[in-house]
Amino acid sequence: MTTLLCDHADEAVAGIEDGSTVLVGGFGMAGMPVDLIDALIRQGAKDLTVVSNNAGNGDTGLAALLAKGRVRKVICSFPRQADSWVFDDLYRTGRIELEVVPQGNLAERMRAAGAGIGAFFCPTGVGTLLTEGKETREIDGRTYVLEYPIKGDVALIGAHRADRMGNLVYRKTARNFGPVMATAATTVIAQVREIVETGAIDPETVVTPGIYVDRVVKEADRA
Amino acid sequence: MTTLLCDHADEAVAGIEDGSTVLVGGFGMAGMPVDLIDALIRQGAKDLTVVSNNAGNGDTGLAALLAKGRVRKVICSFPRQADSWVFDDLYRTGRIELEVVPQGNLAERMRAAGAGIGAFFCPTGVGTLLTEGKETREIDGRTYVLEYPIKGDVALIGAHRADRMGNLVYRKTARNFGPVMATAATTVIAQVREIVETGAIDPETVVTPGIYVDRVVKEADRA
Amino acid sequence: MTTTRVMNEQGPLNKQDMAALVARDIPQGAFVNLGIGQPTLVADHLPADSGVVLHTENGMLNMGPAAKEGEVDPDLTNAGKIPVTEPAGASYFHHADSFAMMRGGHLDICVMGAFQVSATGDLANWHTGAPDAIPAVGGAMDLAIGAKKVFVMMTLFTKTGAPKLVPECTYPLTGLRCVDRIYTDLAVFDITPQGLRVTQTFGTTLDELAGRLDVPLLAAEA
Amino acid sequence: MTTTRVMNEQGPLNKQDMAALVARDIPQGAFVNLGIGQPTLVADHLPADSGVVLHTENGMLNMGPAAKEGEVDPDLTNAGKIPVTEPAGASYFHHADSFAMMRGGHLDICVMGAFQVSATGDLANWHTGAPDAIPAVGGAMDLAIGAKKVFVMMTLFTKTGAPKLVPECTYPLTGLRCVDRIYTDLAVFDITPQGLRVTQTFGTTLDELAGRLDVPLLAAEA
Repeated sequence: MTTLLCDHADEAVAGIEDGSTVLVGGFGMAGMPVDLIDALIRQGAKDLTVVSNNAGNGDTGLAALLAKGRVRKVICSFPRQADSWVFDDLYRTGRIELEVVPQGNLAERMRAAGAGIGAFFCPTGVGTLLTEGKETREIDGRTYVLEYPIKGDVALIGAHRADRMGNLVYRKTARNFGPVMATAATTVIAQVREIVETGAIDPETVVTPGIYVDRVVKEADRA
Repeated sequence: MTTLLCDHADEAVAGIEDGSTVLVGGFGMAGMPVDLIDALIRQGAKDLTVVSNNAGNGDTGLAALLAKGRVRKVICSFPRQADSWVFDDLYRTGRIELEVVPQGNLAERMRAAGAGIGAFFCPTGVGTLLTEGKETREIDGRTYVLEYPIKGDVALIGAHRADRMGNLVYRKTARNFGPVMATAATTVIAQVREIVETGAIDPETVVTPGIYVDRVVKEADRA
Repeated sequence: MTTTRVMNEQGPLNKQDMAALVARDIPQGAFVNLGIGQPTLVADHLPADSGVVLHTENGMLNMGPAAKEGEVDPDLTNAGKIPVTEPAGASYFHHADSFAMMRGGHLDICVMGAFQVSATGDLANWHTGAPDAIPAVGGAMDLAIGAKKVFVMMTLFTKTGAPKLVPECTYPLTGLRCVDRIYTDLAVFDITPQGLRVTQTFGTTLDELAGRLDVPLLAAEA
Repeated sequence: MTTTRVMNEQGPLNKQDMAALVARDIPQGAFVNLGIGQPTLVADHLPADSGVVLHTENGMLNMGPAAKEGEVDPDLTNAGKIPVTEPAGASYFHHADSFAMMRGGHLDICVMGAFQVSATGDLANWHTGAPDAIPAVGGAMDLAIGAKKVFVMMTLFTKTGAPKLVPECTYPLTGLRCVDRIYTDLAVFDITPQGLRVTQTFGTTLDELAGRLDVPLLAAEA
């Protein structure tokens, strides 16, 4: 249905429920929906499952959400970083669950959720700890593991520009997980740097068509 | 490896072997690689399996390739059209094999080939003639059919513009199967309207990165 | 649902009336795929301010009306290969992305023609089953299982008077239990968990229909 | 394969020498992913006219060198989150497309570090197996099985002198039978159907290596 243009990030994240699975875009700071994460912290939803490439850095953003005890489980490819002390502490003290997923499987499992694929045979991680106990099958002489979709209740993504129909373009490697997560969640919320009139984005260059985008908010000016 | 810029379509299709599986882009005339099909007819490869949305129209292009008896089998979603008399006759007289695949499965099976997916559970066609005998599975209360990749030896695609590294952009709905087929074949041959200097295509707008494109030829001027 | 007001509610509807009826049931801002043939007429009946966004499976969202003379661009067609136009806010994508959008349940409604629909919503619209027919499915099976709601538009009876709304399809199936609503020249039917419900009739009655169809019918809810 | 000429072929190679050695084995025009850490040094040793195109899994082909001061763009980083630059002919794509490119076998070579490699090419480079370690894999498993050729760069022995080229990996695996060639400070090894072949040595000999490693070694082909 029609994309809602929100005046503030708090309006954009309204209604996210306790227990939701939240897909959070970004790779490092590129594409990270900082305003939306801060708004989610204010909004207060808890018992969340967060799906993102990393598990928070420093004390802000995702790390701050984790520090407030709102996250039950993290599904990510790379939680351990030089400045992931918030996650590290929660994990080591048994206060957060972790599912480590190879980065490409993380992307492909969300793509499957968005594309209506029930499951897929994937060659990544065969014979490793990360696929232990999963169904395997040999196809044309190669071994594959059966992987299932990861679907979000909500996706929080960062993009560069939106038009008033919610069509999105990204910028450089800040594109990363945004377009895939936008297909994989029931409610997709995008923070953008700029909202332009419909028609101002060349239809050939739209990366995420507005059909995938439920709410858009312009990011706050930074000092 | 480095994309080869060809002077003529005959050079572009050189070396296509008898028995090859050839993916042919286009939906109607939009995106149809007319010069490359004509060159393939001149080149002479036979016993081909052609994968395309349709099975030829009128007496030119794919229909002409079929009429010359070069095609053993067609894999497509929609062979029967008002002007598909060449295919119709070959089929009714048992001189060509046909595998009808739902249009989305055709695209997704080629996407799987290009993405290294061994097979996938797909909801399309469950309980119909087109999935008879295929493995099914219930996942989360829905029934899916296991579908396998369609890989090409060669893809012939039409695009709008290439740079000298083989990066491609398409135009409007002529994009259709081109980008997917480009990922799914060992040798990818693109006919374009224009070859521009590297750097002249905005990196944000590249649809098919040059890594997928082996040979490029500028299409012949039409009278 | 808005109350429909159709030109000749008195008698059997013609194609344009049926298209108008469907158009009035499409909510503001819905994302819709109109199948090839009769369903494309629905577009002509959508109000200019409907905000309805049309999807065409050959890779476009927010497809515009058919191209007029002088507007034809061979690179821009609908799924029926008819030249169309590009309004502001359109976007293009390749076939795998287009069908991912469909299969992934992102379209609100698709409207299709049919040879037969069963009382439980099985759809048959791709193959007559004739032994000499060349099978050709296009995107019909993908559409049938992909959209959140599947609307069928068809006459209720064949030219020879055989019902097209049947206990079980005898033609080869396009999809199982996928149809939500059937618009016909004589009535509109909702396929509900309770059964087949007649929500409107045109120049006929529930009793009359019950006599001509071999399927149990429920009356519209009060 | 071009003959390599490395600065100190006499002694153990340092990191830059190993990177130069790898760079010289990358064919003209190859599509290459350089793993985070030591493998990124390889880029500095590719000749300007190599035509080699670098892939970064966070969604870019034809990635340029690290950004210098004044060139930093927070929207443009490599997989190690280090700011990089955009040369002519670059392209961007999302994560699913990026890993489809990798998993689909479209990259010619990926170069990775390793904790251990087995004689049959099993790779262990993501997890030390320490019970208190927080597991983190990133794109390592995808890279290991995706590229046409996987090159490993590592020292041949740990700081405590334990061989990293082993009969069986004792660390958790990244991928099975995926490594094609191992560049170390003391020798280069090809993993072939016949076994582990030593193709070059630096300041050591095949016999010496055979005495320090618990894996059968084949001599370079004449």
